[in-house]
Amino acid sequence: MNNWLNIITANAFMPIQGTEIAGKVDNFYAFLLISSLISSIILIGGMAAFVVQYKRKSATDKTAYITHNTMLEFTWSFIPFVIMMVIFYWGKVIFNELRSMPDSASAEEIHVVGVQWAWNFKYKNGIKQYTKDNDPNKQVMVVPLNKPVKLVMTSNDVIHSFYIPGFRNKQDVIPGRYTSLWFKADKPGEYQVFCTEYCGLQHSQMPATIIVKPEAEYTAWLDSNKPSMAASGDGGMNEMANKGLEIYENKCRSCHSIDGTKIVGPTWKGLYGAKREFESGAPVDADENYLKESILNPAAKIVKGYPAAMPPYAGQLSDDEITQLIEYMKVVK
Amino acid sequence: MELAIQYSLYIISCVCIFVPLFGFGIAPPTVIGTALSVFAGNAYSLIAQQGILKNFIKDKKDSGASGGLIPILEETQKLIDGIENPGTAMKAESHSHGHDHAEGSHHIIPIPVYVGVLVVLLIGTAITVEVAQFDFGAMNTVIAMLVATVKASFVLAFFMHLKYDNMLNRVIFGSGFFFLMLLIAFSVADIFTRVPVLKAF
Amino acid sequence: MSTVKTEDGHFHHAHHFNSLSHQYDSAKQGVWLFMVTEILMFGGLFVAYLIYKSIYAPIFHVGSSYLDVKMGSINTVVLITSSFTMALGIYFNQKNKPKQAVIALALTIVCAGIFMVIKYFEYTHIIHRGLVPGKFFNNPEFQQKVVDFISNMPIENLTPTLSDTAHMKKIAPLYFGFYFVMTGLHGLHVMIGAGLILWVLIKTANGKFGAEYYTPVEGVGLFWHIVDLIWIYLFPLLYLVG
Amino acid sequence: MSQVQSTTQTTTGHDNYLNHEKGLWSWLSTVDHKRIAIMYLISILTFFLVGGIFALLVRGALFNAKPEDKFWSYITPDVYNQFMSYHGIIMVFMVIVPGIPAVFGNFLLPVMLGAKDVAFPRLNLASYYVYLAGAALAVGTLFVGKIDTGWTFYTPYSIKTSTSVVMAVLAAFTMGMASILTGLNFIVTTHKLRAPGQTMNKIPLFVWAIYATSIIQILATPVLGITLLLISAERLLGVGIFDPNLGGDPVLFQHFFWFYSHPAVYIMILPAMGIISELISTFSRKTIFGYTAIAYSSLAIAAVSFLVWGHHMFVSGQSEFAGVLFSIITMLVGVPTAIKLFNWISTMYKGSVRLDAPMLYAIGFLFLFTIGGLTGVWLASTGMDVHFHDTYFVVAHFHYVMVGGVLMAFTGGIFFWFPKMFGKMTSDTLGRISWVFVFTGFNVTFFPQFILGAMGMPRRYFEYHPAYEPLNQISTVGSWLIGFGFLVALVAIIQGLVAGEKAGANPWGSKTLEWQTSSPPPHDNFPITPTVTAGPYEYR
Repeated sequence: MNNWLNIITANAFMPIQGTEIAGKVDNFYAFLLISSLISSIILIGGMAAFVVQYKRKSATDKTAYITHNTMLEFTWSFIPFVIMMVIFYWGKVIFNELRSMPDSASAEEIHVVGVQWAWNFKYKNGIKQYTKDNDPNKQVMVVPLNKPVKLVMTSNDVIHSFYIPGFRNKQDVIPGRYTSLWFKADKPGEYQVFCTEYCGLQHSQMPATIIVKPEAEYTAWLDSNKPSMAASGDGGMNEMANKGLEIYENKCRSCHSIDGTKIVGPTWKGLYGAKREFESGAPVDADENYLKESILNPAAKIVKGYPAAMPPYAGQLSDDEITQLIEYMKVVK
Repeated sequence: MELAIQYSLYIISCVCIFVPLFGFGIAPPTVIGTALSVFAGNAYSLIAQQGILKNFIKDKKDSGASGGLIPILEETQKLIDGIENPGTAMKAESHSHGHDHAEGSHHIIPIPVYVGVLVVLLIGTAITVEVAQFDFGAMNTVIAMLVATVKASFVLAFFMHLKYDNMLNRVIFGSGFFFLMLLIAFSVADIFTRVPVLKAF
Repeated sequence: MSTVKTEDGHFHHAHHFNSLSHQYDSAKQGVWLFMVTEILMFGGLFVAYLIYKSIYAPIFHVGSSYLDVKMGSINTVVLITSSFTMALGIYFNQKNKPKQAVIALALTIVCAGIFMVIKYFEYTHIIHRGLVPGKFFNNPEFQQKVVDFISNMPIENLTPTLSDTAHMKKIAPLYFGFYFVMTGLHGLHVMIGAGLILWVLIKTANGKFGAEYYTPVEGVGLFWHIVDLIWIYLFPLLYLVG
Repeated sequence: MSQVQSTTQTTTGHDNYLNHEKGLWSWLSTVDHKRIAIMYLISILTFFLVGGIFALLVRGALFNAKPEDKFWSYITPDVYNQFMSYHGIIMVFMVIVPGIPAVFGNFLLPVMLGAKDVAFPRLNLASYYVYLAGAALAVGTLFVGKIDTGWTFYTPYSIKTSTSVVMAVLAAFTMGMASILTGLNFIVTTHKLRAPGQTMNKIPLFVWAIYATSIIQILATPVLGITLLLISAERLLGVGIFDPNLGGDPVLFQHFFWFYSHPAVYIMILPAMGIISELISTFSRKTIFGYTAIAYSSLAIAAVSFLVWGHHMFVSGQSEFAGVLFSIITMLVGVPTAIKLFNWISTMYKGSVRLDAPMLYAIGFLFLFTIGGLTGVWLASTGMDVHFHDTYFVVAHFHYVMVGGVLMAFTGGIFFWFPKMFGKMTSDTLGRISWVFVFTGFNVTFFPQFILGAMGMPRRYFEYHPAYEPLNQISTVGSWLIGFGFLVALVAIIQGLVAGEKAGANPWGSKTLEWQTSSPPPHDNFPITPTVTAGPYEYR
């Protein structure tokens, strides 16, 4: 039981640390462990001491008549209060870090779909099912080392929860909605994934593995496992972008170019991630939210130097189609 | 009364703690206003319930001091007594079972008052229906809810005799609405910070 | 509370109370506490309504246009009147006039009956048009109207959820989910209330109550007024606002 | 000086509530709060036995990691999920929530206040039968379709599963109704039926605790009621309020559910705290330290408990803002809880402590509740909870509070008030033996689960990673010790009923009002209505 000694190194019983944040969580855990130990020694020790020292000696023992002591009571309300505020703040800092998503330009984005009872991982280049030892129950997610990975998660049926003990991170996966989770693994290796929201019969049989590989190996893996269908597309375009291209051909082509020329609306070349300036209002970076808004409701922000000519596509394009369009915009460079 | 105050004091102190927290999203004047009124109410109940002022006057008088502020303070105390009087019967009664206390006023409201309330309610209904024909945008909901609240308070005050009932029953009923507000406030604090909300259409 | 009227026409309070008015006060406090639970129970529904209405307002707007405001208004008037007659029922009991009290209580039950009959016609009308919650919903016209309404909305007010036509069509029945649950639960309360009023009516007719002791009438009255109170909020929310 | 002077000597022979009337019907139709309490005691002990058997089966199934190694092949994942759900539903809705208020509250509240009965005796009996009806519905699902949602009924799983969820939620609804009626009764009794001189700051702390509990019951249970009704409506009609397929939001369900179920945690623990206040004061023969602080911290806990429910949902997809908001308010609950712990321990300072079986249970409570409370702070902190949420750490934490807290207090309470209830003493030796087994067994069972949670083992797992096997086996062995301990306690109770020696009016030398009447109390509790002149803990 090596674990017992780890109390000193402050990660007693915790799984291996796969990320930098995991280390921070473990430091916090150590603080909680030690402060709780001290508190329980005070409380339980005090109790034990009084039980022994003031044992009843005769049936007619006289006891002290102490009703209260305001100063003492104030002290032991105030000190726990301060400690708890510290714990709250420390926890909040870690929580914010766990939940503040990396910007999508630098992060690797992987879609996760929970179903009863398996995890499906979808990569941008079309890899859908990757399993270990050809066992359909052993889903594997391969991620790059030292690069932020953002998981966009949803469920097809009931609530699941995506839990990676090694990364100290967890997020419920909810049907009808997208939730997200991110991590930046800093040690290569295999990490276990659990479902932690009760989801029925085989709740406990939803294992998956995350394999962290150095970036070069990761890219090689991506290439070697790319479905053949995506290879027939042009260049490095992914499957979703291919669908986006179709929509572009049908609906957008007449006003937006992809080679930098100005037609009616701005070109899409290099659009994604670029800074946009408007007729009114502060400039923003062209990210997913801006693009989606501009498709659904173009009048909200009019790019400087262009007419407000575009009709709203609200009600004409589904969420999926908009995502595909945006994926396509990302590859038009 | 004693109990009602104690109960509300503890809720109030909790409110004092969470109002500033929750106030990130609400306009600062609301927060300050609520906090001030809570403190004022708190101070008032302390003075009225624990007789701080009364004791103070008594102390001063015992020590022979008169003049100065004392007459003004005495006037204030009389005013407070006047407000607190409806509660005193109950306060005494909650201490003991005695037969001699006036328990529960069987206040009988005359029929004309009931008829008046009925007329008010019918008019209120007519107003709600009429107003709904016009389009005030989001204000429609607000107007409808305001009229409904006026109607409801008439029903509460007269049909349900709450106007003549003791303080405790009013606090009990008020607490129902208070905790409903908490349910709304905190559910909304979550949902409106993650789902886009429609402000008008 | 086992209060009984003895041979000589006096009322006796239960053994653990000191006096009739002590018992009356306690009973009333109990009823008020119960009213709090009623408020909170319906309150849960109102919270859900508020939240969904602020997210999917068009559904609620179009949905309310499918209800008959006339029937709703008549029902409101009927229920308010019944509240009035209930208050009279208590008044006559306080005044020791059992005959008038019985008439007032009977009128209340009649009003409850009218309310339920109108409700029945409303329900059948709506159900015939296929405007039923979720599983059984069958009215494409309503779904189309919701979508049309959204496409006529000013662009700057749209949210991504609303722009998703297929999604909005799918969730359009939500309004009728709320309509049936809220009015259904309320209707259940009306029926329970009518039953309770019948009970106190019979007791009044048998001379079990008088100016000294009429606690059950008062309690049932409070319950009935709460039913009225909830309807006062339900009516504009479901029929008028949107 | 006791609370009242001289009412004991007027004990009238053998006439007490047990032999006041005879025959089964006189029990079933009784409106005497004491008899209703005894009937509740019998039903709750029965359900506790059933729930305990399910717990042992669940633990037994977890002895081995892989399904092929499980020693009893009858337990498949399907059956395991049902057992887990029944353990939760029975223990929460049928044992711990009604437990202390319905048994000890019913028996003692009027006596401690010096009243003849609760305010609405017939309503009290009705609420017992409503409870029984709800329990019958819940047990009925065992024979009609079973239930496998866990006690939380989370949507959309509870909408999709093929088990008889409607019946189960109606059962919980019915039992909630009983709980409302009991709470209502207690509030009015506390307000209106106090004996002359018994002011609000002279009532025993147990009454304060029950009073605070009743407030929560009144305010929180209706929201659970409507939530459960909406689940049935969802299943029968598909109204779509909680079903994401029809536009609903499952997270809103969690909000509604925890608006009740978090305060419900305090419905469970507050009365237990009340019992502990009585036990510690009596067995230290010393005035309770900080009466006002303990009394008002009960109310403070009750009020704040309504503002913290979102800490069950830090990773559920609620917004980050809401998570942080709920976290900081949750920390505030820790303060009144800490106040209580400190006050109980200081009560023993310079006292005269005697470790009879009830006091041993109280000491056990303090020990286990300290651990449960401190780990609660860990879980209230957002950053830590992301790792611990829905792992065995949570399981261990709430068992430390619910079993280590509530059931220890409940058992201690039974040994303490047994002489008052039945006029006979239980065997102290048997009581102590049972404590040793329950206490050690408890720690053996649940302490390893903290470690399992830290290692990342998720809860509600039938099949788990082999690395967790040794600790799970320790845990299972511990569960047998607890089971044995409670059996010994049951033997002690039966032995006391059959062959216990006769108890005097006040065998423990306590000062509260219930000990000033004879044991068992007469039908009307006191021969003459007592006049209270002093506080409840005047040991001088």
